[in-house]
Amino acid sequence: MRIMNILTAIKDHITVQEATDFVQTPECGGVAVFVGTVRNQTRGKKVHRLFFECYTPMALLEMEKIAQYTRETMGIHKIAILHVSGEKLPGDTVVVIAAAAPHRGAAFTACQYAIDTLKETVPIWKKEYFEDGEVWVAAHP
Amino acid sequence: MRIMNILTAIKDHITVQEATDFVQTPECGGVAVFVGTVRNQTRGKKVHRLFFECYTPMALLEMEKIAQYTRETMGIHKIAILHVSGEKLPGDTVVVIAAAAPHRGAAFTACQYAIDTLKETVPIWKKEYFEDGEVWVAAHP
Amino acid sequence: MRILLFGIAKDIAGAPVIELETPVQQVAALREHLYNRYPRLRELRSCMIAVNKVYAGDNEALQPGDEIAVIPPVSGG
Amino acid sequence: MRILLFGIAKDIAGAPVIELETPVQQVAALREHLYNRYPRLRELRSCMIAVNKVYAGDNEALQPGDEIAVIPPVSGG
Repeated sequence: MRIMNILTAIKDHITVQEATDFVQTPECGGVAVFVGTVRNQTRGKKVHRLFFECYTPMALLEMEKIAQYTRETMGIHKIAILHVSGEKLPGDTVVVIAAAAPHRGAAFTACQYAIDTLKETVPIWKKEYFEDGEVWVAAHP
Repeated sequence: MRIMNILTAIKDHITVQEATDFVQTPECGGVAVFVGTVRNQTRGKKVHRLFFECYTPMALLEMEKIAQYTRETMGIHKIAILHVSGEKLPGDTVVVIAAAAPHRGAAFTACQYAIDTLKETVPIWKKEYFEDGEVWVAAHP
Repeated sequence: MRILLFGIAKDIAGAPVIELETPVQQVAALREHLYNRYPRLRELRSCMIAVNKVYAGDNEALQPGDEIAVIPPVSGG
Repeated sequence: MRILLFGIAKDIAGAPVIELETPVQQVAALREHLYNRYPRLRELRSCMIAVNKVYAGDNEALQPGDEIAVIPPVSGG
């Protein structure tokens, strides 16, 4: 979804550049970005690949809520929240969040809030594939 | 300068991509980035262009000090600090800092520390050109 | 009444969509029904219900035609 | 003794490098000399001296051959 100051997307492939291109404006001197990538190991076990399943329409709504909240309360002007779906390999980029604000402190605060909240509320699920099996991440206590 | 886990550079043109490419490793799930661009106005006055003057050898040393300090004290694995020199236009990217850590909080902390400290200690000077004159930024009280 | 399932909940149910022959009136009742039908859902760290793409509390009423989804612990990012 | 100047300090001195005919022994003495020669340096928010590419305190001694620079308030980033 792309409204004036918010870009949210779930798709196969995302780049840092498209997020920073969207948020950068000549009015905003500071852009904070978070880039999340597939790690190659979890608790010492080698991860061969990952799969991201998304409840896409709800995930986009939750991402928009996060974006709106940061815009309304944290002094940022523009924000982009991008997440991948489908199969991914170690090193691949899976999430990019970019926030632009006149003051860089606001951009950092919003960016960190957005990734923290995304990981708690956005209905996306990650399955890790190891040599000897697979597991839905964080499903069990 | 490019040592194993630190990249510092001062040059005409910098990109977010080269900074994130350098810091991203399969071991680090989180990369925090700061991107600074030329604003098109300062206190209501339209900025036509900017000029960055650098005491380059000392500036690189100060950037390396920042990078080393974040690596030694903040739990990050890799960091890139890039700054431009010369003439720039509103919207141009002038500074990029990217920090990678196993835990995203550390990456954000290091990235914000690095940009805050760069603005205080690195010998680089910005001159703003307006329609009716020019000024070295922050030179006077 | 159709229920969408995702992630590990889909694996536990063995299907991405299930049908409830007897509709339930409330989220709490739906949760009870699901726990009885798929006891392994109780072992999850959490199990939220979304109604029309919004997280729903246990007291929320369910209407015919609602889009209902089972949301196991999320792990995006 | 050569002194490098940058930013507004360069503009005030009218040159990127100046020569001191009589070398000074300490940063404090250099600062006094510069303030007397270019009074407008006193108007700056700060005026640091770097010796061999490191910020130097007023008590630091200056040796022949040191790389000495006048650092007006920085404004990178």
